[in-house]
Amino acid sequence: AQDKMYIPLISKGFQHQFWQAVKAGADKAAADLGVTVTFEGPDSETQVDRQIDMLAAALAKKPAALGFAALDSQAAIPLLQQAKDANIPVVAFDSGVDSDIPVATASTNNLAAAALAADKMAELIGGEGKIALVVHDQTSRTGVDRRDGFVNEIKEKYPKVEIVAIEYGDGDHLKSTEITKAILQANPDLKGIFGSNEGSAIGVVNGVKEMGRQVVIVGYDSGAQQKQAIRDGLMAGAITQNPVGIGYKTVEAAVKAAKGEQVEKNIDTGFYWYDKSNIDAPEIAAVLYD
Amino acid sequence: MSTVTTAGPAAPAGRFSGAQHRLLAFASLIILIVVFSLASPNFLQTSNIISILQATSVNGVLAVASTLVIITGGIDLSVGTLMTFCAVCTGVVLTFLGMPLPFGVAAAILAGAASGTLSGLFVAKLKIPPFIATLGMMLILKGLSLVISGTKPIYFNATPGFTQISQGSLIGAVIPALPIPNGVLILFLVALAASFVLERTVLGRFTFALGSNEEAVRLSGVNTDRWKIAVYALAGGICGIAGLLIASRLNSAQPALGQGYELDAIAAVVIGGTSLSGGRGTIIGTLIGALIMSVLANGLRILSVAQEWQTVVTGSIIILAVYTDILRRRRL
Amino acid sequence: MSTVTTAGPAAPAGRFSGAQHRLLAFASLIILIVVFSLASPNFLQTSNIISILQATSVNGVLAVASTLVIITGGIDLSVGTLMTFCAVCTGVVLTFLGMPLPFGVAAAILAGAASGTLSGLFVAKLKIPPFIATLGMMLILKGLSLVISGTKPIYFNATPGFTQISQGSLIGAVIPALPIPNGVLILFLVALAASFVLERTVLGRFTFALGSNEEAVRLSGVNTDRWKIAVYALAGGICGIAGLLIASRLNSAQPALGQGYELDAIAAVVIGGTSLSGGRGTIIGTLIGALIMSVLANGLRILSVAQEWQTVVTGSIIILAVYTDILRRRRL
Amino acid sequence: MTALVSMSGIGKSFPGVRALNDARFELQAGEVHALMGENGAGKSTLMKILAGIYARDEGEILLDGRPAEISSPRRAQELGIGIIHQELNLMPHLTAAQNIFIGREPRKRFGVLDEAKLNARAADIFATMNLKLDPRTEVSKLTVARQQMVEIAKALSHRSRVLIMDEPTAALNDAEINELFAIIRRFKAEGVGIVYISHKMDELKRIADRVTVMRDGEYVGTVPAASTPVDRIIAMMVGRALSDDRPAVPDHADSEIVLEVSGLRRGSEIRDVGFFLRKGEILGFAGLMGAGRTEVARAIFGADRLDAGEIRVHGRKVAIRRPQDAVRAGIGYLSEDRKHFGLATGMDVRNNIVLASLSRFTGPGGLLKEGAMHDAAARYIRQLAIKTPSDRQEVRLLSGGNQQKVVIAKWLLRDCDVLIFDEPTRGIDVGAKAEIYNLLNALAAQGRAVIVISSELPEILRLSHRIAVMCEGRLTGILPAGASQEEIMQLATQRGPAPTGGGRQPQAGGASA
Ligand SMILES: Nc1ncnc2c1ncn2[C@@H]1O[C@H](COP(=O)(O)OP(=O)(O)OP(=O)(O)O)[C@@H](O)[C@H]1O
Ligand SMILES: Nc1ncnc2c1ncn2[C@@H]1O[C@H](COP(=O)(O)OP(=O)(O)OP(=O)(O)O)[C@@H](O)[C@H]1O
Ligand SMILES: [Mg+2]
Ligand SMILES: [Mg+2]
Repeated sequence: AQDKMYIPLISKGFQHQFWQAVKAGADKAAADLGVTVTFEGPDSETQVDRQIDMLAAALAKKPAALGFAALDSQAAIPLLQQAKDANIPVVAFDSGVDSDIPVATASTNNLAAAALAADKMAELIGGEGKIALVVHDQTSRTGVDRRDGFVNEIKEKYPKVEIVAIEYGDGDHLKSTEITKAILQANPDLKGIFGSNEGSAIGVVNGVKEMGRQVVIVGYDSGAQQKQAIRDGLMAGAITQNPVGIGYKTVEAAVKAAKGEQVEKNIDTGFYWYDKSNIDAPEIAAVLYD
Repeated sequence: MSTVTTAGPAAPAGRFSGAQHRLLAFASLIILIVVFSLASPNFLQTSNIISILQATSVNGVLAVASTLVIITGGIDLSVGTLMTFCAVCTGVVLTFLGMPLPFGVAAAILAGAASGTLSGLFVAKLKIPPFIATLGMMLILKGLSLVISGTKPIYFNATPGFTQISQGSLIGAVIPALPIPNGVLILFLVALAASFVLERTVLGRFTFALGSNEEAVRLSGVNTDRWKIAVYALAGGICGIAGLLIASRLNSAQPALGQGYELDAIAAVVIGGTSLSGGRGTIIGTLIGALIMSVLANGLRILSVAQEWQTVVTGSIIILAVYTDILRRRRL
Repeated sequence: MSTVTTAGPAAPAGRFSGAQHRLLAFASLIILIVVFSLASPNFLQTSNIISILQATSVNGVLAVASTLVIITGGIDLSVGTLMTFCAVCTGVVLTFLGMPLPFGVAAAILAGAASGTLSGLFVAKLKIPPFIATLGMMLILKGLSLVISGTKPIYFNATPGFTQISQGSLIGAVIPALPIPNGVLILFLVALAASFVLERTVLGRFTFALGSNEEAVRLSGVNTDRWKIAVYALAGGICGIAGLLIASRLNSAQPALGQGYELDAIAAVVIGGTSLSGGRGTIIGTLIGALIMSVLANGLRILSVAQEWQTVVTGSIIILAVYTDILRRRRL
Repeated sequence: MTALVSMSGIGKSFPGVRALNDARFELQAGEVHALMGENGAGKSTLMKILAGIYARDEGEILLDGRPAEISSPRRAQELGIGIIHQELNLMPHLTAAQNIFIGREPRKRFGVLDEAKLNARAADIFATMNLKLDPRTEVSKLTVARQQMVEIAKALSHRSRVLIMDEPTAALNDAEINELFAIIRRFKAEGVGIVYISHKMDELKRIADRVTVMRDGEYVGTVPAASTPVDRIIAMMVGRALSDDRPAVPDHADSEIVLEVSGLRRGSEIRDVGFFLRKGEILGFAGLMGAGRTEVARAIFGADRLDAGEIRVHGRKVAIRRPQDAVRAGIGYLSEDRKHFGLATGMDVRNNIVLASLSRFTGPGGLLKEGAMHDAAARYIRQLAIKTPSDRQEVRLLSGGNQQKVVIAKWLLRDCDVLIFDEPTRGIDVGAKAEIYNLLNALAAQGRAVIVISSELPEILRLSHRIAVMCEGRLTGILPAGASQEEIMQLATQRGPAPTGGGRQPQAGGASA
């Protein structure tokens, strides 16, 4: 089966639904373009060295091209250099790789996306009041960007909005639930909570539900439960990137590059705000996953 | 005759000491509660107390399961991922196969018991150290959960009332002033059952005996393997209940969850005064240990201590709690 | 006197059995390698073998540290986060304070030894069970790493040549055909030193004695506490070296890394034939155990086994490897 | 009549050891058959085979003339074979009653335990043994002696047809031994066959009908107990006659005082104990089980903390908080409980012998001198005739008596001025005993000061230059050599004011039996 073009994708994660959606997109592209794709990522976005080992193993398989979402670009440089020397084109995805080695980057701007979430939050709570963040990771790129994008936007544009708590729940639904409940307990006058990925957002929804409180919830990513929460009005709305698109475009670009064709350097797969009003609009529905 | 009379106190002494360090565990729990109450007006409120209890339910049930295994002198690292595995099994039965609720409950408990039996076989028959046998099982179950669920959460929307298992409140229905969630109720029922088994039944007797001196039990002509397997199976079944609780709480089986939960459970057990070298332990102690853990987590969050410091404090408190427990026992 | 005549063979038997299950551990390693080589042409290639060795270096060093502690009858759950803590300390010294490389190296090893000493004190003086003492330390160190680093990775770009510690190749410089990375070299040096200490020095002898019967050692007039603390300190220092390796490999100190690595280390140790109940173990066995782990991980990836199945297989192999080891020893 | 048990041609090998070779043994119903032999002769192994703990390599076992396969301890129980093990096999965290009936607990429905009945039954058994012990006491809180009694109670509770007793009296005092013998006679009358293993020669005449002697795992012969002189049996055991001459007691009046303790106090176990010990002197410590002799020894050695008391070595006051302080001051202690306090059983003979002296074998850089260690070990293996394939054999694989010798070797090598031997000959065969007696005398002659704690009066009388007697934690008197047994027993039972408090009262009281 070696005649079939082989393209491994080394992702930042595996179990979280966001990454599963990326995988889905990649698999679809693989089917459409008749190539073999494998998708791997460490259990947690902290395990930089595990990702390096995965990258090394992937290179050992002499792939036609390589998709890579770096947990830490610095750490990956030597191996990426190896890939370059072996003429294996690298396509960066998600938050990309800060290096000139990748021939293309199918990324979305977490900072800008989180900033949009902040704008919506501020708008929904009427431009003033206490809010809190339940973030999925304290150190990983995605976690940090989504947090900082949100926090900075609030700081710059909405002086009357006060961020009273930023907690980290590992994207663990249960942990995020408990965190949310504690935050609500500590802040009786809290107006809104931002959950920075599916697990966090669902945790926030659960927590608010269990405490029987009324607060504005802004989520991130999609997933059946989050979509349901928006339909039910529990969640005001959420940011979604286009994970499926990221996966698809990454493979697409990788195949082109492998064939030596021209690929556009920056493929922005974009991000969208969705709520009750537009959740079923085709262009939104297309980028949501269950 | 002097002996028997003087023995009177001596015999209870065994239980007495137990009672005492249970009291002590209480002490450190109370200290924590007092500290947090003084530090924040929001801490000591019915709503929060209920949140704490509810936050205890899953870890508490897992800790009860761990207690049984630890008293035999073993350890179970697979409780966390086994819980998830059982949740997924319930998902398959209720959502994929669309069977009625009772089947889902049975599925979780049976899956747990089966996996526990397997661990037990590894430990008892193949003589694999519990640490390794259950470490292996932890990974196997983690993988299988992802395989079975297709690495996607399984939702229970098709089964109305599933969320009631942990979130409804039978007590609240009777005494509106006391809206204790069923999850907490279940935890206490499980604990009650477990300590009955430990203190009053043959299985419990052997659980202690195995942890105290397995060779002696074997030389007494007892089929130690069978009993050991039974203990692991029982523990597994209890993990199944934990699986139901968490699935019901999240109204979904999250296949990626679970790893790391085993350490919280073990910490609760040891803080509760159960000896990791086996032969000694109580369920009530474990409950207190689990409460200490969740009071700590909740309190630190309410005081909005920076997360990295929360970790530091938690680590320190675990060591401190166990140390005070040791001190107390040495006094006796 | 028949006994004494038969004594001849028996005497070696002690060492012999050791040699044998080292051989056996080799066997399962070789089997794995053969299987993977047959399954994929990409497996048995210099570049891949080197990346396997490279991947072994960190876990290998951690496993060596764990071996020492486990032989005393203890266990160390803090090796993973301690490694990270040491890496962060190096980062502080080299990047924040801009000191020259040697200071960074010293910082890592000293930080490790210090933390190890603390664990040792908890275990020896406060009599806290190693499992709990090191569980607490695991959390404390995890939190401190985040605090010190400001929850951000610390990069070593300011220290040219830092990456050489693990990625450079002294051997390759001499024998271009054999570009073994320094990280691997360091692993073997550490292992060599550790097994020398274990087999030939008084510290090693007491490491085994403590694991065999601590009370008897104490009643022989030995200062058991001091020796035990020494072992934990040594293990900590070795974790410091692991910290250097991983930092150099990633050219950065990743503060959130580390938790979970202790389990891989312990698995390697036990697969290598070291007894979790203490008193018996070898470093060479541990090395093989670590190799088995990374060959397995690498091989499964090379075969593009779905990730969820990789977990399942890994779990099963861990159990299997330990079981074959047990079988072999029973034969003797 | 057909024998109850008849074992013939039994062979058993362990790695490096041929434990049994064509061993033979026959037991009639209603007889007490003593099994004698030196340490390592194979007595325990042979009986463990009969009790289904080891599988024999060759040979056959007949029960009531019919071949029997005794595959497991359980099977043995079903066949009515009960055994009291040489090494204690109890569950320390469980109570006495729970230990006795483990696996046979009286139950209500659904596996629910009937604790009341359990304790009642245990109480009954204790009553038949005239043993004053609360069935609800946790075993870990009992002395070695009382634990031994629990083991015996456990074996009795089985109502076996064949009852094997492997050195049941090793840890017992005379009162308790008398009780045990009374029980044995009762069983005998009921037609139970009893195998009795002991190293105490005097017990043969008192209880045994026949004696079978083993040597180096082989059958030597079976003789009637009553009509065979003890020397003959000993000769059969060791293959030579033993001279048993008691050396004259030297006069130490003007030799230096090496050890002086005063005002020793520890809870209710040690109450104001004080004595001195001269260079070259052997001070015997007599007393009933639980008298507190071990406590005194452990306290002087720093194994347990003291409430009060002063210890002087060579006239200098020394602060002993931990054993290493004692060892540094030149005091060595040989524990009565070798399994838990004496040996690193997982390590080999060599390393156990050098354990207390490692610093002496440590070169620069902490490097160990294995060669020197081997020589030292080999020397003592020869000197004490320790039966082991080599100095690399794991100690746990040695016979009980040989393990004891290893511990002695450890302290001889440590070369202390003051040596405290707690039950030094517990489980040691006559031949070895004589060697150890000579050894102790030699040590004293070399100018060492020796304390010997023993529950065997003959031993005390034979060895001691002076005899200290304890009762309930008090030193009730110190007698000169040649004191009579009566004088000693009189002091040993001389009660003071009733002891107050203390978790260990039950035992202290029990000792009054
Ligand atoms: N499990 C074992 N493994 C190896 N060797 C053993 C084992 N058990 C006993 N032996 C050896 O078999 C021989 C007989 O041991 P056994 O315990 O039967 O002697 P014994 O007659 O009971 O001596 P003692 O009077 O000291 O108890 C000894 O040389 C002993 O070292
Ligand atoms: N090794 C020990 N550790 C703790 N306590 C002990 C130990 N040995 C004995 N004791 C306790 O000390 C008290 C005195 O018993 P001890 O054994 O010292 O009497 P003894 O005179 O030495 O009799 P023997 O030495 O024959 O058993 C008993 O109540 C017993 O419970
Ligand atoms: Mg014996
Ligand atoms: Mg004693």
